[in-house]
Amino acid sequence: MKLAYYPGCSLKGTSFEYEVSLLKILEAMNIEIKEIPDWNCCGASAAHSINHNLSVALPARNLAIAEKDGYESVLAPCAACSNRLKNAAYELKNDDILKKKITDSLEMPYDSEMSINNMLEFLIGTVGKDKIKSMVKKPLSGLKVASYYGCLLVRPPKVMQFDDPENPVTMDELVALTGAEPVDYSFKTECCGAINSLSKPDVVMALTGNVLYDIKKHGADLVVVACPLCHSNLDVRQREIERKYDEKLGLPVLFITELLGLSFGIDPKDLAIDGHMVAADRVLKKIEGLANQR
Amino acid sequence: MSRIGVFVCWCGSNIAGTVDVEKVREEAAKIPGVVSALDYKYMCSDPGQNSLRNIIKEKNLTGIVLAACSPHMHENTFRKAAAKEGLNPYFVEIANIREQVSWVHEDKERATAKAVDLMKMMVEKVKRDRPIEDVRVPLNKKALVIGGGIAGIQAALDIANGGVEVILVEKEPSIGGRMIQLDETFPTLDCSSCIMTPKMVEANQHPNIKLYTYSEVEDISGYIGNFKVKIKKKARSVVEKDCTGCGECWNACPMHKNVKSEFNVNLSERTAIYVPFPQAVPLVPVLDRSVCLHFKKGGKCQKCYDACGPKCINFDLQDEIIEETVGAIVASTGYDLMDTSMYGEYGYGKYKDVISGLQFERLLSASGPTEGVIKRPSDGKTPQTIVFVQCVGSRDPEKGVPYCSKVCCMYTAKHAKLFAHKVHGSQSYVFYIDIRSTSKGYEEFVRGTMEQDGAIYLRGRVSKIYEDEGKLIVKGADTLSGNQVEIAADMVVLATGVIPKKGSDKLAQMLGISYDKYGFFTESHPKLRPAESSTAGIFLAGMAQGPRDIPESVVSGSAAASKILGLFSKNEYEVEGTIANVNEATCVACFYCQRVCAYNAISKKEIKDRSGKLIKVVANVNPGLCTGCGACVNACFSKSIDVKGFMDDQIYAEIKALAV
Amino acid sequence: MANTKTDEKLQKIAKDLLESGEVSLVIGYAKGSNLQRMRPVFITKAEDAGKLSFSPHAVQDLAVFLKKPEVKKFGKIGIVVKGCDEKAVNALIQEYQISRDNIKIIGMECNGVIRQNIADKGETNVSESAVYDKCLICEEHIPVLYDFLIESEEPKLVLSGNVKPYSGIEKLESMSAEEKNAFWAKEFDKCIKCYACRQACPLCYCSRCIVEKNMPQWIDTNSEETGNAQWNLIRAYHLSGRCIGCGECERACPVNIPLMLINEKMAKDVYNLFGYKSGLDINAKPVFGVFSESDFNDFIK
Amino acid sequence: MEDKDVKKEEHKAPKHGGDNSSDPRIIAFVCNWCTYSGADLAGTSRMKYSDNVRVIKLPCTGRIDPLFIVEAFKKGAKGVLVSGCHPGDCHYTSGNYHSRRKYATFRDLLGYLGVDLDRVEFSWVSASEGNKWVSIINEFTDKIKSLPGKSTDIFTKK
Repeated sequence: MKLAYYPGCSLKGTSFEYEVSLLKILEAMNIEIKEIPDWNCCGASAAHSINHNLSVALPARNLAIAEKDGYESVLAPCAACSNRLKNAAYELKNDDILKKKITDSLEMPYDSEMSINNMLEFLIGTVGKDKIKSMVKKPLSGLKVASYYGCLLVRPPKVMQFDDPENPVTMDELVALTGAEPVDYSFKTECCGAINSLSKPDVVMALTGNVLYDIKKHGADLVVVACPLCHSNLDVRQREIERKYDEKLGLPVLFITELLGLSFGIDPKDLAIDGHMVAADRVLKKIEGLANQR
Repeated sequence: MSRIGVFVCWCGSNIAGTVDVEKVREEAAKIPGVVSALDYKYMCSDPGQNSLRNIIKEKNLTGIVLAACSPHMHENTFRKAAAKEGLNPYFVEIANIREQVSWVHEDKERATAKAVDLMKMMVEKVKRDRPIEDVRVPLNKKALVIGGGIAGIQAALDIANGGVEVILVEKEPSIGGRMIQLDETFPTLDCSSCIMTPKMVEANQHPNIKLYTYSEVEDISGYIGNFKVKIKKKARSVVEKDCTGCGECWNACPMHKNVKSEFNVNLSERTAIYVPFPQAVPLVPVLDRSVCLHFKKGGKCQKCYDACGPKCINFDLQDEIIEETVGAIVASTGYDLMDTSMYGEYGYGKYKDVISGLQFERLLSASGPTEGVIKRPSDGKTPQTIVFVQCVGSRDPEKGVPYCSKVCCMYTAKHAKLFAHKVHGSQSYVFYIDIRSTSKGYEEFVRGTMEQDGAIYLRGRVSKIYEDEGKLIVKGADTLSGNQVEIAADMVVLATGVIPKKGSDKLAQMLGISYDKYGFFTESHPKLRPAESSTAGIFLAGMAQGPRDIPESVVSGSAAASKILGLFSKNEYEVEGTIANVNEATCVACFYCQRVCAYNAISKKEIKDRSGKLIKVVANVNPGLCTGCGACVNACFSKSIDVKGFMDDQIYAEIKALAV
Repeated sequence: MANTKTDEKLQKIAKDLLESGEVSLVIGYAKGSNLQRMRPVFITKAEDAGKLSFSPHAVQDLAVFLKKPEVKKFGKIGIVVKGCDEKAVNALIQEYQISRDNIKIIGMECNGVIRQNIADKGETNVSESAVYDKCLICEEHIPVLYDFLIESEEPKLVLSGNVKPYSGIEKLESMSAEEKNAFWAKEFDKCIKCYACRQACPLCYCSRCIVEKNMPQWIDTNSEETGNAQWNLIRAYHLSGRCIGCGECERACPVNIPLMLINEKMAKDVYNLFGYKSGLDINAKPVFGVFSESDFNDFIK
Repeated sequence: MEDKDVKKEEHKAPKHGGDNSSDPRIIAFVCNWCTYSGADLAGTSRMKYSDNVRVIKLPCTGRIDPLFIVEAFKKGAKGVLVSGCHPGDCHYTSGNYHSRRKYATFRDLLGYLGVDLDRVEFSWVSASEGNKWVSIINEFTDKIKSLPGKSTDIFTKK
């Protein structure tokens, strides 16, 4: 399996837990990935609202490097990164004039149809359910887990070509593999407010609050995500939201890789679970308790 | 040797003003084989036709050329005139020197030269004309109607009342189709079963109608006048002629849970032996073997048999194949509703109280699962607030279909109205894109729903429906006020788009009729031949053609019927003789002709010697289906197929006549 | 040179087929009197299977025999085919000329066949410069369909890319109408209307060719310039979208008209227009038996 | 030299059906239902157009064999037009679709063998497009007249 790995900025910074846990479970599963050398920012959030060519050129450069190195598919764990990479690939495929412009400016050819995988696609498609299931050493049965998808993984559906955009289930399926119980709720794909986090925190708190309270209402013990931006809104803003709406949430927000890691029996510390704002101690205890019951 | 007569028409000054008609005549007389050349002021007039007929007789002509107006004008006139003198009407060719010469050119010398050319072409063509006899196809005066909804029933009744035998085939255990599932019908609010049931009974009792319910058309071959039909009568496990419809059997059936009623769109349960609804026609139950304990658990349970008075239940009945020969067919297979599960944001299937329009019809119906009391499927409570969402799937090229389903605006208005009538103090909201209410009384009806019955119409789409504390929260846009709205509803009714009945594409392939990309059968001509399919002898009716309401379905049923009665008013069906013809000696059976034929007119024919040994396979043209378009000729490498009236050697002769 | 292992395998298959009665005829290659030429052989008895052989000199497309009535009467037939020839078998099945049930395909992995003129000079090794152009563009070294496959013991064909197959096509495409006209006028002028191109073609199976139809006279039968051009055009037209590129017509032409330049050009254009390649799938509908509403329309006003 | 020829033509009454480019013979193969009717409409509307064209009527473009084009050239036509119903309008539902495939291929072949593709024209003209018929004929005639005097197709005797 020749798979290029595009970490993107978040995984090297604010969401280091995502990368740490990803590498950990890959190591456990004996799967090798290779970081794209000299990768650059995908341009997420900002580029496409300012300069269209730039928004294609930035991801295209990463794809071109991967292509040059002989890769046919790329793993981009960050939902925003995978979204931008997919968008660029889509535009290059469907617009020959743009492709010429971009490859000229990059001074690199890009011809192939690189297959770009977000984290969920990678786990379900490339790794496969059977493999994951076989890795589960510590089933999380009894744990109720809400999967939060956000917008970037599934939208726009024509470009993402991933799951049902209105009712995605891939992450729930992964949750079920760990033995935990997926919790159905109403705001799986509702926007968390994304980058308004810094400019309009009120908007973010309202939107993220909607999501979190709905999850709480449906009785989940924790939330899993596959997007650094979602994670930071749900995790970092949680305290503030609790204060603003005067109602306790206490919902740890984990990356899907962390949840898998836990079920694989990996030490939570190795998965960097202690790196989150909302402490997962209670959940971890519950997991231990469940394991001891058995 | 050819004896050709050439007649040059002046058309008053229409031709003679620009073309030197005498010169054309003179040139015609010089052509070998032309024995008579004449010019006359108006060839189409009685004296003109008479002189034409006289010369045919006098000179014993073998072919005539008229240098005159377009063949689309008077070809038939002159063919008839020639036929009266015993000349094969296809030995008449027209050189169009009016529309193609005198009316479009000004230089007389050049126009005349062109007229001479066109005349010469036709002389060369007519020399190579072979006699063509129109093909007469005998007609089996019996019709098959596929689909027993309102359109099919109407067609069957009209045909039967015209004195012609009809076979009506229905897939379901009862006829009635979609209409019998409806409650009251817009815009007059007469109850569907009240107006439908008598028609169903009439169809069942009509001496000219043979009814096959719980049956499907398995195979169709042949052509207009002579279709061979195989009908599979599925094993009903009940002997129809003995059954009294008393109901003892289904009352005795232990399987009264778990099996969802198709008729009530999953809102209630039925037994394994069942009639789909109390007014079913015929009132004979069907035993659903896929759920019956007798079949699933080794024949022990026979409670229905024990309960049956006339002992007409027979577990050993088998599927039966019935073969019929009919002369014409009506395809009226109706429609299905789109699967709305692709609208994940609306939660259909996830939230019990998000239902389809057809389900709401059943809730409204006095014979429905709630006996006409509107109750929520989740908890049986009567809803106080209902949100109706129109265009779910329709007019949505991204996720659904781009076309308008035509009936949803009206039935939604009806639903909101009936809801207001049945639940006092209730409130309904309708999300719509446009309101399409274009038939008689429709606009007034919708207005009434808004103004008298207080339904609030919101122009915009719904983005999401989710459950919150027992309420369905409907988020949508009101584009007229420019606001986002959220409505907490007790129930949501989705006006789902209509699509062709599942399997109608397969039926179309079996029938050899064309269908559009959605699967709706296409008309022979969308405006001028709306009742005919692309294949002779097969007619269309009802929603199988495209979205339409009840009156339109009835009209289309009657239209198909009148076409069939018209067809059957003669003993033979006449087809123009200009059809394809195979040279069996040189055909190598590559069947490219068959591939390009749009009419299924080409089949394989085995040529055998006297002992029955296969010598070769060749293409064979079915004269009842061939339209003479000539696509097959073009496809044939060895030129072993040709179309009469436009033979290759004729075209070559025309080209040669133009040689410079 | 013929490889004994390959030949043994081939002979065994043919012997078994004939012995079991699965086929009553095997068409294959046998060594010719001249070692650099293989000739077709028709085996009807299992004991004769030993005559069968295969080598890079097995140039002829044996599928051509499948259209012959004297071969057809055998009913079930086994045939030895290279990848290119096998496509002809597929096309014949697609066009109902033979039934898949009646044919056993003995597929030979082939790394190229040596041009006859070079072979006659003693060349026995497959190389870029020795093989036919069709071998250089071959994508079916292993036949796409077979009942038996005999893998090649020969070394793989190594392509440097220096030899450009069918380079004449691009050259012609870049010419003006007059230049093209002059080129082909000169070529067709040589034509003697012997119809060897037709006889050698596995897909020219009409029992009466259009050239033999005289009402109307589609093609001038005398060998003069307009009739020659007409014949060559109609032959190419009838094979457009059907030709599988075996090159037998060109090989058969006694006056060396470069017919493959026409055939390959048409195959290329049909592929560009309709995405269809002939002879790759027995279940595919031939390109001129179907249409798409969105077919190329730009040339029509 | 060219100039002289043209002048001579002007003095003389045009020789009809002449085989040089000043009075080229154009043969149009048209379908009965759309283009033939469209040409009729041009006539009933008394539109004027070039008189070089001769129309041969066939039931459908599906019946218009590409080989007719060759025969027309062989018999001295300087331009050949094939015209029928617009896609989707075929009276026989699909004749024009099948032919379009063949024409696209055949046209390539003609061009490759050295026929000046300016001499072959394809069009869709509906029964209501009398004006389109007129402009197609006029433009095509003008185009043929503008081509070099000598024909360059391989189907004419030199």
